[in-house]
Amino acid sequence: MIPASFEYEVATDVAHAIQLLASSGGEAKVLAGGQSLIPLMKFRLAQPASLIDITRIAGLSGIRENGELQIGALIREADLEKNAIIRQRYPIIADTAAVVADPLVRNMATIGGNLAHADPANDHPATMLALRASVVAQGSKGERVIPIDDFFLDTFTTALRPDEILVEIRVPKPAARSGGAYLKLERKVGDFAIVGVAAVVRLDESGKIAAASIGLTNVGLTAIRARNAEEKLRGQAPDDKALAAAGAAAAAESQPVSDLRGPAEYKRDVVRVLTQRAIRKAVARAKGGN
Amino acid sequence: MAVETAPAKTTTGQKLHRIHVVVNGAAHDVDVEPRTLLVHFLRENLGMTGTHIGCDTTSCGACTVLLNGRAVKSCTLFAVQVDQASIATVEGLEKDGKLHPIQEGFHQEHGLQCGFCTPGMMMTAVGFLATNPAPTELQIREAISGNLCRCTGYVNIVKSIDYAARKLREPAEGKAPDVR
Amino acid sequence: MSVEIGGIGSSVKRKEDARFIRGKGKYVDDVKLPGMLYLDIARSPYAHARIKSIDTSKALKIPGVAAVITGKDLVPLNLHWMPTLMSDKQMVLPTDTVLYQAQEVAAVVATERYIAADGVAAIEVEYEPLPVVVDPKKALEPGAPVLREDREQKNNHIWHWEVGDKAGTDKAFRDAEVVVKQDLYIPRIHVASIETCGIVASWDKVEGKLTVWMTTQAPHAIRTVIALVAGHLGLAEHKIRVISPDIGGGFGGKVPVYPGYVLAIGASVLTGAPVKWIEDRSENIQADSFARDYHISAELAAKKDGTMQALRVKTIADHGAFDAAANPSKYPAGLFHIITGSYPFQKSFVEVDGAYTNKPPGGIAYRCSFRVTEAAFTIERLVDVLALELKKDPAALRMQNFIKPEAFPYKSALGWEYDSGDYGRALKLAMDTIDYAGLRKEQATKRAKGELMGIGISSFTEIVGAGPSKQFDILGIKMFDSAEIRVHPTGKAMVRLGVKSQGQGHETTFAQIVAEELGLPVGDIAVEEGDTDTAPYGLGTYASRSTPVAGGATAIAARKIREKARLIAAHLLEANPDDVEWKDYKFQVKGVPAKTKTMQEVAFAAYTNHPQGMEAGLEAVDYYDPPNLTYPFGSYICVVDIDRGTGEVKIRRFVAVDDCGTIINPMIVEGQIHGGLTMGLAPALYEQITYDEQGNIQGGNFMDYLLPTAMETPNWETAKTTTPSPHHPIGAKGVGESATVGAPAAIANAVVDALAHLGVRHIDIPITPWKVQQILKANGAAE
Amino acid sequence: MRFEGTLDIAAPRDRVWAFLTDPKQVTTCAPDVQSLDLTDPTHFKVVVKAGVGPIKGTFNMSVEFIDLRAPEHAEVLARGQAPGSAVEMRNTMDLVAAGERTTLRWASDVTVNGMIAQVGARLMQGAADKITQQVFSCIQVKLESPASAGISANPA
Repeated sequence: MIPASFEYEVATDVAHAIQLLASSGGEAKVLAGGQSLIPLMKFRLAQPASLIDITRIAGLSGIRENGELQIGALIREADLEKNAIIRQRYPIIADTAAVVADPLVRNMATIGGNLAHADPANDHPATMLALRASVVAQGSKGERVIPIDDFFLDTFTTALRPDEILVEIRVPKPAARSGGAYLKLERKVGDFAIVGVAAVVRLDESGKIAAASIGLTNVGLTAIRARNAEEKLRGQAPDDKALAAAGAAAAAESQPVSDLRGPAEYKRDVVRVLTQRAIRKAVARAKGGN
Repeated sequence: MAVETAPAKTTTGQKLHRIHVVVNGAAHDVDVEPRTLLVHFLRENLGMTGTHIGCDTTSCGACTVLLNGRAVKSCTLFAVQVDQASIATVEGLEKDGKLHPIQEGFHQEHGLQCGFCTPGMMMTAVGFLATNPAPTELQIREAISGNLCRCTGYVNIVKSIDYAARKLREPAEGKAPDVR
Repeated sequence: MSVEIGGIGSSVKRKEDARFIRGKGKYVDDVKLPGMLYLDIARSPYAHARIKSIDTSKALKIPGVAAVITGKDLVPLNLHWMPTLMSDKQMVLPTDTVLYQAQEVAAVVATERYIAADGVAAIEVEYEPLPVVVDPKKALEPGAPVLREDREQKNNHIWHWEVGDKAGTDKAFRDAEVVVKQDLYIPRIHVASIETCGIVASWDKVEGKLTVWMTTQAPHAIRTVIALVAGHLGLAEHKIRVISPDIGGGFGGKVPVYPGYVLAIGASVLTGAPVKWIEDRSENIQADSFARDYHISAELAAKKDGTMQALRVKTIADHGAFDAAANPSKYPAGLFHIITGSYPFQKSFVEVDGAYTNKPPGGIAYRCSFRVTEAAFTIERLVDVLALELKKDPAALRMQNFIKPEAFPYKSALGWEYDSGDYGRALKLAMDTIDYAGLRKEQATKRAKGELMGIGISSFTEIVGAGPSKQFDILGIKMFDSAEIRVHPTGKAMVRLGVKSQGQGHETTFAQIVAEELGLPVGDIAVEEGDTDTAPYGLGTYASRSTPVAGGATAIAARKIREKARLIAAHLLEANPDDVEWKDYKFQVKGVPAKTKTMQEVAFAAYTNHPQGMEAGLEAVDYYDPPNLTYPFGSYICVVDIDRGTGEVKIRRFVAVDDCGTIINPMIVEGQIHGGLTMGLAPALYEQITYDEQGNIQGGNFMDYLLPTAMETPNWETAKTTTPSPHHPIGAKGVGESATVGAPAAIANAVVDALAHLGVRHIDIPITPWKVQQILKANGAAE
Repeated sequence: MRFEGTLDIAAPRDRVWAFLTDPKQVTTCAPDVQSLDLTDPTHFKVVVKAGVGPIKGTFNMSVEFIDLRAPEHAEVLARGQAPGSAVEMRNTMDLVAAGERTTLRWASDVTVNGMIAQVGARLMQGAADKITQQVFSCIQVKLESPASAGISANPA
């Protein structure tokens, strides 16, 4: 498997990357970890005229908690998974990073790439939907913050303009009595999800669910939110009945297709099951458990 | 010591890129075509054939090398991306005629059969043990879940890595057996 | 056994490891010759289409492209086709019709690998799609499109093969108290060795000599095939050298000749330069020979008390576009008639029909001796179906029926003569090791709580070591194998063999046989294989035949040396040869322990002081024609837990008791079993290749062809019994494939057992989570 | 894969017919046309670039009008290849006049073979659906835009 020829440019800083992108006429692709793009290029399913390597841009791989969580787009999955802030305060992100592809891929792959590639089978999109995150883009017209709900337009298609790069992901600070979890079912370790479910819940003082948000992996043209399921949970005690209703709602609003990862009907049912399990785990974490 | 190798040709008109890369401690300055995969750079440009190609889809890990100490799949990496970086391959494991504990482990615990996945497995293990010197069996299994082996059923690979972990933790007791 | 010399029975660490752990193995892709060109292949996107035109002009314009070869270019050389191992006609490059997706259509030869790939992308082929047939049952229906227009027979039926007593079996079924019937589909799978296939072909025009480095499990047979196929081009067998260097796993996939090999040889002859072809993983899975693809309908007749009486099996074998199975010539369905397994059926009848479809050709083994997994899986599943029908414990039903130890040698209803066995002992050991009774109790408790746990047994009988020359040949060449041993003056030995290791550890185990027979330390014995210029002729390594056949040759060649050595020893000891015996790895004058000569002393004398009238030197060759096959066996028990929410199957424990006769190296045998079990797990739960209606392959790369990782693979537990083969020189039976043969049924039986209370009797492999979930949903047992 | 739809186009049937059966006009709605080569009135070759996101192929398509019953029924067979892959689209279009408007009922049977079908199977349905929808909505837009009246009045 040999990729077609292309030009290669190293972006020295964000402005340089934007300039290179803007002057490419839409024929360039941004190269970060390359773990999704390079396989496509080796199949010659993707044949970009040039690659703009942004991995040498300084300052895009930090993790800061500054009122909100700011994750540099270039942080590698392996570093994300091991990061102390992430592990202690955002275990759902650690859950997610830990199941992206395999450990070797995670040593290269970046969170920014996982989101910007906008593969509905990627894991971070659902988690970021559940976390109500936003994405920071920089382009020739400056910086803008894109709410995650507006980011994924279609398969492989995001709201990023042709001259924009994703530089940061922002996640709201976890509220008191909140917790989240990401669960993924895969055919074998390292595979894309058959189904993935990200759930974040906030409990009120009585232990009822004050708010829930749920993202689903690989059951639609993009990662999708299970809004009806979120609605079903609001104000409910997190008992089996409420979870079952949420699971059923999430299953109903998922849009899986039949493929080598199973029939659509099966995937819908797994959405139902994993939604309940993810909520259960999120509730446990909201109560201070693991 | 810098080793100069002949510039790679490109017949497709692509600009060549001069990269500086340290492989197993030796510096190389080489002109490469942007699309040259790291695994081909190592095997073809540098003649280091210990790193293998098994799948082309980032699935099997036969091509695993260490990039600045981290295990990565060299078939999913362009050589231009490793400019200024340090690469470690299987050829660099043995130092001064002494086997690396991971090599010893694979031999002692029968962790290899056809040997094709072995270099990638060992490099993954070396990268992993640097971050987790005292792993459990499950952690070892997770760590090698990006490396496929068709011969061994993994049981003895897990034992081999555990052998190396123990050996690396107790360097004083170590004495490399002769396998020549 | 002597630990000091590293003879039979000792876990000697492998000699071959030294190079592999240093990255110094020499595989085909590591061969680089001056001026070498690279070959890449353009393949058909269609499963069935007429080639209207091939435009190579754009490819030829790419700087560095040396040549483009199409089928039409090969016709004048008569190289556009080649015979398969089953003597079918396989196209090297088709001239008019493509018959499966990924079929070779044209080859590009270029100065660099990357440029060859560019050339392939630049080839333009115009196709006219034709109707596609992917289902062998439909292929055999009247009116189905005829796929092989080159055949006289105008349908898709390849052959019909049957064995057994049809009338007697039918009568037994008519008279039976109980009959169970089960349809099973054993899907298409692929060996997917981590090293793909490849070749470096180097034609020396001046000398008229062709040297090829090739990923082959059978270098000698390949040499003969090349000589037969390309003899008209001036290639003569004495000037063909096939080198099979280190091989990164074979499992049967490196037995056949693939078009890429022929193209590289042709390209080298054409260009005068060495040519390398290394396939990529997609090509490997999509175009190289597949395994299995058997549609089986099996029936078992029994008495109400569980006594098994008769077995009747009807099978359709999907061979794809060409019958490229790697079977002994007389057996188009391989040794499938080992299907009576470990049970003394009175009557049995088996029939198999081969069919052509628009799928890649093949029918090779996947780490199993010729269709033996198909057989073992069928009978071991069917026994469980009978157990369910009779509401009997599957272990008890097996114990009740096993062929008894005193019945060996045992003649099966389908004509095999089993050499030795003690099936009950193996099953009992497996049950004791895993605490079968305790597991059954646990299962009852869990079932009451709605939890799903299953226990599965497989008590298989293998058939390996092909084979006796009266029955076994491949393309007419009898299936003997050979060993040549030379003991050098200083007491070091060189062993050359006709087989070829692909990871089995031959450099160690064959040295151990010689060490045992000659009393030389294992470290003093070098084993060399895979170079047809130096090794004696042999049929190669597959079907677990190295130990049973080449192992026999090695032992006998060593004994020939020992016999000559005894005469030399007598000469040195100034004793009558009849008074000299081989004792404790030395020659000794009977009753005089002080008067001994070591093999080293004798070896030196063989070159410096041999008896007058005797030839100097200490060498022997043996071409071993085994008197019978060997019949390894085992009993496996698997415990699974099932997730009621997702349908996932998790293997909790797996105990494998194997009996492969005498064990040469326990460490290596255990490693073989671990690997074999994993290749049994793979098709049971994960691997398969399917095709959509247009013949698009699904599962054609490692993203979708699911080799188990260390996370899916359980921590295999092994144990053994030892029942030597009575006819083998060292009593060994072979072990490389037993576990792959035996494991799938144990896993499938465990899953069915977990769901049996829901009325489940069978689930086709691979048992995916969605198949399980569908059953759970249908029975209200899902979470 | 089968896709279908009905368009209510604010243009007279003759003009819709002329547009749909004129290679030069109808290919303005094909995705990213690289070149167009007319063989005869019912056969043409067109090179298009199509895909989703970074996955893009250049397809050499041979197109044939296989059943033309002016002005109400047209059937078009487009067959083509990208390296390693092949695609076939069989489009039927039925036109019903409704005064100055036209109802276009279309159906497209798409089969994909080779690499794209193997590797991109999980994405194919969505991508093919989207591309087909884009083609037909483009046809509507072009026919309803004032500029199109001029083009179709002088078919090539």
